[in-house]
Amino acid sequence: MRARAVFLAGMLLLSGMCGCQKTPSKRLYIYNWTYYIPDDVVSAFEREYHVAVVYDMYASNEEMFAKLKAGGGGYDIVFPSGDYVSIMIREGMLEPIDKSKLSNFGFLDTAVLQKIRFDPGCRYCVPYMMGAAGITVNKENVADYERSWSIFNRSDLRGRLTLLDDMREVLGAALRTLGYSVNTIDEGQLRQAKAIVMQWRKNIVKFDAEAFGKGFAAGEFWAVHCYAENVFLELDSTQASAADFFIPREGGCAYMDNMVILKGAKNKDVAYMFMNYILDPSVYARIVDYLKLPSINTATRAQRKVTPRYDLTDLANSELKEDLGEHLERYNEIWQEIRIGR
Amino acid sequence: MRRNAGPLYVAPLALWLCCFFIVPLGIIALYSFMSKGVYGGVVHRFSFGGYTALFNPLFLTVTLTTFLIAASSSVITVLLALPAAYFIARSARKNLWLFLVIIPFWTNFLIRIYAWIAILGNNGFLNSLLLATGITSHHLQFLYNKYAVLLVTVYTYLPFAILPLYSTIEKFDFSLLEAARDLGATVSQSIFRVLIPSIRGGITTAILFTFIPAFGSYAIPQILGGSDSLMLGNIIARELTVTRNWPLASSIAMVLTVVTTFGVVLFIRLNRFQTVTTAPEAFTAGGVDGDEQ
Amino acid sequence: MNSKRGFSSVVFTLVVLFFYLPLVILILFSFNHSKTMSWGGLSFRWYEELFFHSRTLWNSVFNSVIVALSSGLISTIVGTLGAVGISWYDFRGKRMLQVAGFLPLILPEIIIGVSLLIFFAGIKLKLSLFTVFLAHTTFNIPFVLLMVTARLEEFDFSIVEAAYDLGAREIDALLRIIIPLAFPGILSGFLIAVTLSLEDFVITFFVAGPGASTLPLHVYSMIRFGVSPVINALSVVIIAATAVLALSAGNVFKYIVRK
Amino acid sequence: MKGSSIRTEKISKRFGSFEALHDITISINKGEFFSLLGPSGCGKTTLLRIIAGFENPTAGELYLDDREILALPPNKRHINTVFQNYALFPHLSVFENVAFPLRLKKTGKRQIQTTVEEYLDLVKLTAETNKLPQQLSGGQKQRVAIARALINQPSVLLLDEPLSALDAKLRQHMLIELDAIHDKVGITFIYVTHDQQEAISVSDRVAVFNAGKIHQIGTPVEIYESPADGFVAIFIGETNFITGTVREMADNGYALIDTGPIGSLIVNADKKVSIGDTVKMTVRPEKINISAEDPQQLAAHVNVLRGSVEEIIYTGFQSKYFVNVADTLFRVFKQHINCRLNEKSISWKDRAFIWWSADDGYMVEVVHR
Repeated sequence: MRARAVFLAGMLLLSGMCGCQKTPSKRLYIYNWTYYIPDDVVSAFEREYHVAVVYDMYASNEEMFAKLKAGGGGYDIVFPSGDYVSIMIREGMLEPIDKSKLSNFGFLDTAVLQKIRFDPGCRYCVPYMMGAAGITVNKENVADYERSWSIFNRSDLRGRLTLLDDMREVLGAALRTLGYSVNTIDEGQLRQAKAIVMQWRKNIVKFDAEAFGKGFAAGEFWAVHCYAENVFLELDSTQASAADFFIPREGGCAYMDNMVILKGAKNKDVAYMFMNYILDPSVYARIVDYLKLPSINTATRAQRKVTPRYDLTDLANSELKEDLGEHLERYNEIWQEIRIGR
Repeated sequence: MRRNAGPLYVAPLALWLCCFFIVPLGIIALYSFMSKGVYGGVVHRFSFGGYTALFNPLFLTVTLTTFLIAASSSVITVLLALPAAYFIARSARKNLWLFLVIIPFWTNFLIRIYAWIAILGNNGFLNSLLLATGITSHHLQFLYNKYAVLLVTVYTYLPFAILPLYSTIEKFDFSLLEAARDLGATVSQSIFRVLIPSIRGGITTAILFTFIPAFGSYAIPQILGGSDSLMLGNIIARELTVTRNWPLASSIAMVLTVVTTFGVVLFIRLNRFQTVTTAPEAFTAGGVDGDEQ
Repeated sequence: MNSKRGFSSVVFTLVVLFFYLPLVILILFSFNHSKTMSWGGLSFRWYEELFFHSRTLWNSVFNSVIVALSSGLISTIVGTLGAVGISWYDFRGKRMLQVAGFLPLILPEIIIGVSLLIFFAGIKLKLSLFTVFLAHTTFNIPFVLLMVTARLEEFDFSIVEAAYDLGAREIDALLRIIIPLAFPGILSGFLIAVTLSLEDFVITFFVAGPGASTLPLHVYSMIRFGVSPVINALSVVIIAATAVLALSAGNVFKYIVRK
Repeated sequence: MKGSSIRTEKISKRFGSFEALHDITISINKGEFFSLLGPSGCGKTTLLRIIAGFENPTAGELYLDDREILALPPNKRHINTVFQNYALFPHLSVFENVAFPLRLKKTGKRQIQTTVEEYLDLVKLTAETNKLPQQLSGGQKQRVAIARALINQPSVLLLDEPLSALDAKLRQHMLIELDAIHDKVGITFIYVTHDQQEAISVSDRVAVFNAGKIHQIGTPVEIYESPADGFVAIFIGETNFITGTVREMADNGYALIDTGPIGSLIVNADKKVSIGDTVKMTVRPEKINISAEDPQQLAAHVNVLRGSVEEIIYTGFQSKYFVNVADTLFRVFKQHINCRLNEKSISWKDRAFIWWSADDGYMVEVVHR
């Protein structure tokens, strides 16, 4: 009896401890890529606007899309890449953006905005970040290397390489190696790309879109196909100086990630406040400095203190992903074959 | 006469299971015969696509891998669990040992997986140990392959094998072993011909408790596996949450369900057959014949 | 006999080492100053971070506790009543119900997760902490059913008949006889349900909605994307809490074992 | 009389295709100690459960003091049961077990205390008040069950094989106490047992059951001394059966039976027979005399047979002889009384004479020609 009382008391204590946090009345539900906004930016927003932000993370567009489609709604803001913006528009999942509520929208680089083909004129999206996946190499373990996708052909690095578990990124890299478009639907080109990936697959440990940063930090992996920020956030300063990130010269998939408001969002006003806050040059500067990514906010470029790991000009050979509609199924099939190893 | 309160008692249970177990399973069964939408999900058009895709050699490969990993891990688990359970059952301090076995498993399952990353990782405990003792000169890779998956699967399900084995061994009448020895059996004969057959039920349970979860494993191969250890669970999750091919995910799930259920039924049948054939003739007629009492 | 004891004690020792080695390593590294797994000196920084800078983590603990207690409670009620009905009464469809109550125990949990996810999507129920609760209750019920049935089977139905005979109404029999009798089974069913619920990852992974992260989900995301070994410190706290609970709840445990 | 009468009217019970009870009509008097006796599976427990309210009959009526009570649930009938396995509540102390019915009725604390003590005193259990059932011996559990069943002051007490779990000595003892309790409380007892000793030693009347039917209802003496049929005869104690044809009807109610190799026997014609009928007659072993020498000077209507002793079993208070008469084995029980000093002792394989009075033989089955 006594022991049971202790048990229950412990439970109550625990729940009491957590339950006593005061929660502001306004809430904002955000579903974002992992480590895409520094925690202090979110908490500064919460303090400034008296809002409680609920923040969940995903590792790929597909994961996000599947979760939303499976009833994981309830989010206000999501950060899809361009190809998924057009899918989500087509599926009627997005709320049109009222730019009059975004006084900071004008800071966005018009040259970048003009490249947007997935939602011309940004009727449904607010561009957040532009960049590309690349390769981070551990210079201590890999002395000399070419800044090219061909690093995945090196059998001397077998078991120390990872590719993203993301079919568009990986097939895109292979397609660019061959000089084709990352949005190709040509069967022959895709077959050639598959052959290249199968070649790479022999040398890699796994397809990984989640733990490559940790693995790299642990010295497990020596060259990883990655988003730079995910890796470098795992490293301490000495490790970071021994790591080199590059976008392979052949180019690959570039991405444009965007903030969108989901249809039926309950906290639209707060969502606009948040998006406008993010577009604020000084806030945006903190974000790009933290991520060391290029800025698409013109006013920020002068304010930022850290040089980015690469510039928008480095994306010259890269292409923005586009929605492929029903042809995506072919990519899925090829990807399935690659994953299982046939 | 009292009215039968049975339906009243089981109504909440029946309702709950129906809503959240039977119907969802039914939906999966239904979806497995439909087709995929362009952006995933399901469109209500009949198709065998989910099943024909399964006969793709790709899936056969994965199914085979899954089966091999699950089967070998359950065999290893039971082989380890048998002597351990025997030791506990024969010890004077059973409760202490049981406690010792159970406690680590009250910590979170994922944290235990994580702990293995800390051991097997590149800069992990094992590598440091090997380097420090000079056994190897460079970091060895232990993670991200099927052996890592196997090891942690065994680690995770070992207690689930020890506990049922312990409870059957504990009920075993050990004087039978002495009787067998008395009748001329060697130690190993008495163990394999008397002890093992008597604790068959426990062994069955132990195998089921390890094989089934291992067969449907998701988290362990996801975290510790490499490209050689993709399992059915990962494929389902992938088809469901990435490719959004619901009919395919459903048909794999159906196959998993049918195979598991069939396996369990078969196992239980075999076991029951054994107990029936060894059951004593319990039935004796009442003494109505007026003979000596 | 002796050689067998010797062999089994060696295996048992190895098994215990196997069980505890990972935990010892975690405890060790939780005091490591360095961010990586190489030793960088003694430090409590990860504990500091855990207790003072991990709001989302504690939020997930809170979610876990809420789900565990509520699903434990509901599954215990539903499972106990069901067990009484199944062990002591006859009715149409009893066999089917028994099978349906047993099946979730043997099916891989990913099946339950997948089917519930598709089901919730089908009935347009938004994923949330509530769907997690529904899912947890579903997989907990069979365990409670099993524990309580096992307990009830030790008794003869005549005990309940005796209660009716002595003037008890159905409710009297339930409250005064059946529940007190089955209590050890009910309690262990409840404890198992709470434990399983706190522990579950796979099913929760499929059915959790926004802001409904439970501790295992949070740990999973920490393993995948975590930037700090706070997870080590968290593990140690969990291990310590478990040990304390286990030791102080030793009586409860004995009570369950004895039943 | 505090008790009530119980009457069953053509009660039948089917479980699927199995007929457990067939047209049972019994009338039990107020205050009577009535036994239902029969082998296991004969339906006696089913009848008891119908009376208690745990089962519904397929057909028939049940009256308690001329009131139809089949529609009443068990807790509404003034009938309580002592279960075969006692059915004590394992989580409640002896006191609480006995107090249970009173607690349900929300009886006052003081009242409960005194009433429970009174009933515990009745069953001589005042020393065990605070023990749990598992701490009690079989006999003590039995007493708790009885006290608990009686505390509601039922008008009928049903006892379902209450002594079957006790050892032989204790059973004797409890039987005597049951009888004493019955005398003290004065209510109707319906006692189910498969043990004929128990049934005939305490009952006012006994109903002998087999295969769902009643074979005989009567006082213990009636069913033992004049069994209605072969089943009753053999179920109530050991017996010898001899089959033969009626050869002639003697005067004053005797018949002469031709039994083939054994010869002619004279028997009490307690059933209506005529010449040529086939008759199965019975005579109990203890009613047969045995001696090594030809008995002289016998009264009229005595059958004397000659055979050889095949087997002798010494059981202490008597010896059992198995005597072969023309290939029919007779059981003969004989007390060891040394008052006939000059009697020659009988041993194995000896030739011996057996004889019995025609009044000790009964016809149990008659097949009319």
